[in-house]
Amino acid sequence: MNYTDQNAPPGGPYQWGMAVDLDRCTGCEACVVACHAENNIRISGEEEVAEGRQINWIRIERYWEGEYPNAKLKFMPVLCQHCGNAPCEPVCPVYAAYHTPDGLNAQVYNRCVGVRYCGNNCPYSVRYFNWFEPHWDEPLNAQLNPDVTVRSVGVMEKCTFCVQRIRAAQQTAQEENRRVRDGEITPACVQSCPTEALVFGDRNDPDSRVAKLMKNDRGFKLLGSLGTNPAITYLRREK
Amino acid sequence: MEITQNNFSSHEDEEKQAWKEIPQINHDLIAPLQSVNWKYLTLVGLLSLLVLAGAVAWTYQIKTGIGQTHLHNPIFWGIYIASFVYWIGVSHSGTFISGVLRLSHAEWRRPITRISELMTLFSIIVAALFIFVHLGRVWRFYYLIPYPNQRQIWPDFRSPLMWDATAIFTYAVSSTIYLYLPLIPDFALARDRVKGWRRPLYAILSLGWRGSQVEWRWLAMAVRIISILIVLVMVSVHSIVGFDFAVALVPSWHSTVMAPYFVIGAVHSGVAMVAVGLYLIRRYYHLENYIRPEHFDKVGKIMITITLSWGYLYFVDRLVTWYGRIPDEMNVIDALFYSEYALIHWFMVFCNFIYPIIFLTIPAYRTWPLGMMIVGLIINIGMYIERILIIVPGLGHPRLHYAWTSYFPSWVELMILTGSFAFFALMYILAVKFVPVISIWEEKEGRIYGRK
Amino acid sequence: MEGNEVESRDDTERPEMTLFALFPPTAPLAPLLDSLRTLKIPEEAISISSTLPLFEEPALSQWKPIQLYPVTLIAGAIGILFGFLLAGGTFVLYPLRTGGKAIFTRPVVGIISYETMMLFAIVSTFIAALIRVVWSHRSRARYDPRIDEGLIGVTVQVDRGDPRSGSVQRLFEESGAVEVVTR
Amino acid sequence: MDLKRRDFLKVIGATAAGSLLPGCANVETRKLIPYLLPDDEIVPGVANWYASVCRECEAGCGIIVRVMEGRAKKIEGNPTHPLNQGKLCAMGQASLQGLYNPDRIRGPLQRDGKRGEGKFKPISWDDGIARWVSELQKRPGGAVMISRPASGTLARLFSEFMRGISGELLFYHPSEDAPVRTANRLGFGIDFLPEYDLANATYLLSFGAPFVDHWLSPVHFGIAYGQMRQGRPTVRGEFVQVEPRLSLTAASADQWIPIRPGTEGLLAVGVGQIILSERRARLGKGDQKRFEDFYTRFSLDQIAAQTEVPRKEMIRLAREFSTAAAPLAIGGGIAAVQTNGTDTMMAINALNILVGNLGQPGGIRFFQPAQDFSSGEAAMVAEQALADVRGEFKQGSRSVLMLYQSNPLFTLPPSMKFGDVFDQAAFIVSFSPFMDDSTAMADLILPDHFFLESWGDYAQAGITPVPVVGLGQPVVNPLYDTRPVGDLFLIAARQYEGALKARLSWKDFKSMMEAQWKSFLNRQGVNQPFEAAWIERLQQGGWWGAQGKPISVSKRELPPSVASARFEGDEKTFPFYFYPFPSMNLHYGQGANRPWLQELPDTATTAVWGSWVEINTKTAARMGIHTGDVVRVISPFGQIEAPAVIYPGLRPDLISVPIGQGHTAYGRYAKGRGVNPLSILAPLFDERSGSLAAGGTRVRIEKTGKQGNLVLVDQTAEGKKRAPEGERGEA
Repeated sequence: MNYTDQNAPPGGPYQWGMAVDLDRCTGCEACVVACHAENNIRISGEEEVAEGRQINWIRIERYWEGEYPNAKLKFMPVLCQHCGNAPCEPVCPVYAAYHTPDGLNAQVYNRCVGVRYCGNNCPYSVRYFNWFEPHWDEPLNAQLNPDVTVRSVGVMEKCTFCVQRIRAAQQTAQEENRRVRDGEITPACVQSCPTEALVFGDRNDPDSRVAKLMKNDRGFKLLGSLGTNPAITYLRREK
Repeated sequence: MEITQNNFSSHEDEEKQAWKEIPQINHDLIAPLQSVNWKYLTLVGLLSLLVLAGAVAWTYQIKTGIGQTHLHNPIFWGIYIASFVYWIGVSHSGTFISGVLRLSHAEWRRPITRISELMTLFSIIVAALFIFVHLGRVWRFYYLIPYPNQRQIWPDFRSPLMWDATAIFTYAVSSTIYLYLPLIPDFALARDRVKGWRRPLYAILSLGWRGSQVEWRWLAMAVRIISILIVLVMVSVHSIVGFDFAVALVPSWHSTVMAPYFVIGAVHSGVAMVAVGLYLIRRYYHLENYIRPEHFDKVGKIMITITLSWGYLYFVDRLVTWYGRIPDEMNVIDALFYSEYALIHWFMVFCNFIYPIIFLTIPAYRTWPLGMMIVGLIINIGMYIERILIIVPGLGHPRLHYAWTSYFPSWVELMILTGSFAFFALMYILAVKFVPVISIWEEKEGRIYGRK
Repeated sequence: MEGNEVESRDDTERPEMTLFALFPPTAPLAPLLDSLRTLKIPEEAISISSTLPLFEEPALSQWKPIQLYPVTLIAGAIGILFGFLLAGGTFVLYPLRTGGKAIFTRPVVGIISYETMMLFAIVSTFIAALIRVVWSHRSRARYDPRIDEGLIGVTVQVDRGDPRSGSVQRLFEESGAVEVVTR
Repeated sequence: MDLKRRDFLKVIGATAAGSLLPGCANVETRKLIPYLLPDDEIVPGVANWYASVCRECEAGCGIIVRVMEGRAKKIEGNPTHPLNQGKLCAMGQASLQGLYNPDRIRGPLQRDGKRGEGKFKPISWDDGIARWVSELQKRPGGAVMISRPASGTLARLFSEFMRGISGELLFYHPSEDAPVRTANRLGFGIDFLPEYDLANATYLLSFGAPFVDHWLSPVHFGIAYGQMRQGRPTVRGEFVQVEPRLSLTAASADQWIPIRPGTEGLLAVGVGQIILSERRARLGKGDQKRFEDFYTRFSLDQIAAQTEVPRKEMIRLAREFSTAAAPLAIGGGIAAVQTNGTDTMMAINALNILVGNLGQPGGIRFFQPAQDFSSGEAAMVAEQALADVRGEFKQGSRSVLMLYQSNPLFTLPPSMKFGDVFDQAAFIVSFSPFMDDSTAMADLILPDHFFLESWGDYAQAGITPVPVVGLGQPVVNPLYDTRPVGDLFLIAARQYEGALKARLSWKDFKSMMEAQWKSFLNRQGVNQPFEAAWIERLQQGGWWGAQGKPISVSKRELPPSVASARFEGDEKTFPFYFYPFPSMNLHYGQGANRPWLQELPDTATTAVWGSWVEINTKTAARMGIHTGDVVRVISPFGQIEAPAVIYPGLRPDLISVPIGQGHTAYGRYAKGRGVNPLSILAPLFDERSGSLAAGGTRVRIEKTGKQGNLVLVDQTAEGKKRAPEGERGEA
């Protein structure tokens, strides 16, 4: 293990990544609800949302351009970019945020003490904090996904690329001792996206859909100038 | 030997005079420890109530969740961190005034050092408190302490917060030491003159001080060394607090000038706070012959220098941003200068720069104690606002504008805030009943040798 | 109350006797000290108490310079080492990757070491000084509350039956002691 | 998502055993003995996937449900289902919160106190059913059943039952699609929907069709849209959206043409005329003449004046459209909900005829849906029909109202006075699983299972290129003391004196379904023992055949007339057009009791948990209205108050408000939240489809001076900032 080189590769067999094709995204937000359902994301309620505390691991940002009659409305799904050089990770004093060998920007809930520095330092503002203990009116809680922790008050949370699905698939692959096939893993958002604007896969595998899309000349990294080296590549909308 | 010989002969009469004053000095400076009147008690009671209110608010916040604040994504830091930074700043009073002035053998420091050293200690305590108030899961605070444990958790020293922790621990310990050392002879003095429950305490704390020349020499040597070190610590501590912001990617935080700017800002509020303290103590313990206008004058002069350097660094910081026109940075600048925060921002500039510069440059004003206290208050108000204005606008204008937002503290936050100020004041006025607020032996030393 | 305890102690058993004199602050101490030296009283047998440091310079010519800096320096060095282990060593124990930072980062080690250096230096300087203050000449120095009123106390220690004791006492009185106590 | 056969074999057993569990319908006992009688299929920690059909909207997507320890955890699209190919919309995903909704009706209830007071007391199932049957018995032929459009076996059951008691069955659900269907029927003489082949189109000209928001099957067209844009290596389909309000769909378009409301048909005609005159039409000999006669009746300049689309713009559209390799014109949304809705849709279809894309890839293609799968004969009706029902109740020829998951009190404007029906009806029974606005008025509530708890099938009528019959099965044991509506009707049939017994003799709905499927599969020539075939169908989530040839359309009708729509309210006092649009999340309010959907930001405004009024930027500036100010929207028929949102993508003379909020009942999340824009509409209809002309009411707006609690996720409330660095002007 290389202790002194900050650019040393994480070294996992896989490097998970995503491509977001803005030319396909219609802003239908199926991904948002899919994420809520899969990841036990709390229901904030009107008051908390008014406080600005809604939790959407993936959100559809919209930008108005121009004025009537030339007004244009543009969408951009924004989720944790799982940066290679994640600004949020090193500022955590308790290793709650760290980088997994397969390139995931992991958040360890039970380590978190809630200093919230990571939230400040995330240029994409995709880290969300649990200001109160989450609550579901009975029997809504019957729907909660047993594979995913319910985050308690005072901890930071964020998109995990549906790590529970990744690990499950890796396990099966291991049992059948093979590599995970392309498309075998689909995070909830990717799975639900009707237009297939979201594509998930292994960047290490040159034949994977995501790897190919990342080479697309419409591709760009969100806030690329910051050098955070995101695992997500966006594809420009053509008009 | 000759030297002493000489000055014995040279100022024979003054010398004699000075020595005659010594019992008087003892009496005057011990007096505050004894006089307890109803005014004092009501003040204590009042402050205790405020502190209690703050404590209740904090308990409520812990029980129900940090959501009792008005913080929200992406403004994850609010007035708790602002207060933390502010109090750390105030704590620079002691170390700066007494440390630097001791090193530079400034005679006029003598009546001021103790007052400011006490401030240092208490403001550090309050500052440290805010770290805990801020935590989302304060009941897990020990995760931050590096000690081997079965949880296999170890703090990550790459986080500026750990630098903070280390620095502040060092700072707290050393300024306690720095406060205590010169206190030993005074405790010895009090030992013989104060009756009642305090006596045994003094006896222990004075370590059987005899005032033999050897003791004096060790003391002097220790103080000299530690004065040097503590100034170095002081600079590092607030630089590191500055790093907390400077190393982050948040627009308007990521600036090289942050560290020195924070140090100066800290000293700014610190010295200003000393001016306030000086006035109050002088006023209520009738120490007019000890804390004299000349002292205010000197403090005032220092404040001018600090104000100028503060203004300079502030200007430098804003100038480069403004000229560079990096859009994300500009959004914050615009918010500060022209829109949401304009009013409060320019008020802050007035408090921290314009008012002090205008009035402190008038010699007559500097020798007017009340005026000096006012300027001290104004600067502190300004500096507190400035802390908030460093934190909030930057966080409120992240690079993805979709998440733009603003923030105003909730009643819980405000109660805890008032509580903290009350707590500081309370600790101070209680301390005044136990610690001679003016270093008696240094005062005497000044009287005897000060003229040199 | 320390001072009193010392006095209340029954000194007659002790092999040596202490002569303690209180002088007005302006009394010329220098000649007194000289004459004490002529009596061959060893430096460490003499101790002068006062309510404020009397002399900028060593008043008794043979006073050794005091050694505190070495303590500071050594402690500081240990502090650096400690800081290095704390910030540098634990990365080896917890090799967790965080984005954009090496597992062993030099600047961080620098910062932490700096702080621990200061911590160790200051604390040990303090402790060292305290020890010296507590143990310095404690047996000999005599205390009297009036010292804090400005009087200067001079304590001289000689063996019982030492012929010089008389002359010391005489010296005291000649140099204008307001009070002389012998035990 | 790869489906493991193994899982499905489990599934079947599970459902069988599950439905046999004693007292499984009773919460207490289930709590009491969770695993004393365990489903041996239920392995803790192991997920089973159950295939079923989504019934949240009328599209009928295939779904698979992830179930652990007998609880539904996640819903995803059924990857093998031809309609939604493994994808699912927000609403479908949120159906879990319908299943586990805390405000579900947990057992049969009867009215306590006056009607509409909303006071109910429990009643036993036997008494409840007995009472319902006796009411029917008392008033032969007096019953009207308003049901959400059922399909397949349930539809057949309903229609046979209602025929048996000589009552009237109306399949009604609020939507903007009735004119689209009618236009197809009248224009092409085909009464199911075509496949609009967006996927292979190279130029999509849409007149307000909100196919991303809620049109027909948003998921299906979402998939197609993705294909159209980036699915083909070289071609990227062009897309122009013509509509007065920039909808979510228009946001994805390359060009948005803010046309004057109600004149979309005219624009279509104008474009058509240019195509003809420029000799670019691809028409059969028979048609040529007919079309020329039709199109020459119109003057381009008048059209330009009325539509406010400049002449050269029309010419450009016409050329782009007619020269494209695979042009496709679709219509719907605001263009459909006008007094001339059907004509407009026909005029749009005419464009497709002109460019001859019928039956072509990338055009309009009609495929034969599953034949001889009986869905009874009741057809979908629109608002007009309900107005007639009101008449019948008035003159007393009808007196019993049966409601099945239909909420007319909410979805019909009060100006239609449909409330009278609820006052005049002698007896009202509702089978809704939720206490919606209309159910709250009922005398008797016999709550149905939620669809995830019950059996059902769904015969696709069009849209997909292959015939599809979806098959739904219970994925979890019933949570409460509810009963599948199918069983209820069969029981009622047994108790009802008359011929009904004989015709509906199945012991329960499941066996009726099995019977129906048995004959269906036989006719499909499935040579396989029914049990095996049945299980296979359940695993697959339904039956779908191979893709046939597109039906050749012989009839090519043109609209008899095309004029701009009529509007209620004169321009002086009511200067604004008004468009209440179905919200993407809540549709016509069905979604309002699902927290996920309430909290899902409306993409364009980022508003959550409430209603808002959209106002054009300049208009707002002129009237001094800022985002968050409460404005009063006044029509000749009423007024509503809601906070304003400045909306750049809106004609200055148009005000729009989302439908879905403003419920007077429907549970804690929906009740008393926001306003219902339908409540101020005029009783104005599109004569030919009978659907409500929701866009036909004019309004004026006033400031109230109040500040509303408008909750926007984008707190800057404008989103007019620069798009983020790296993709400025590109996103």
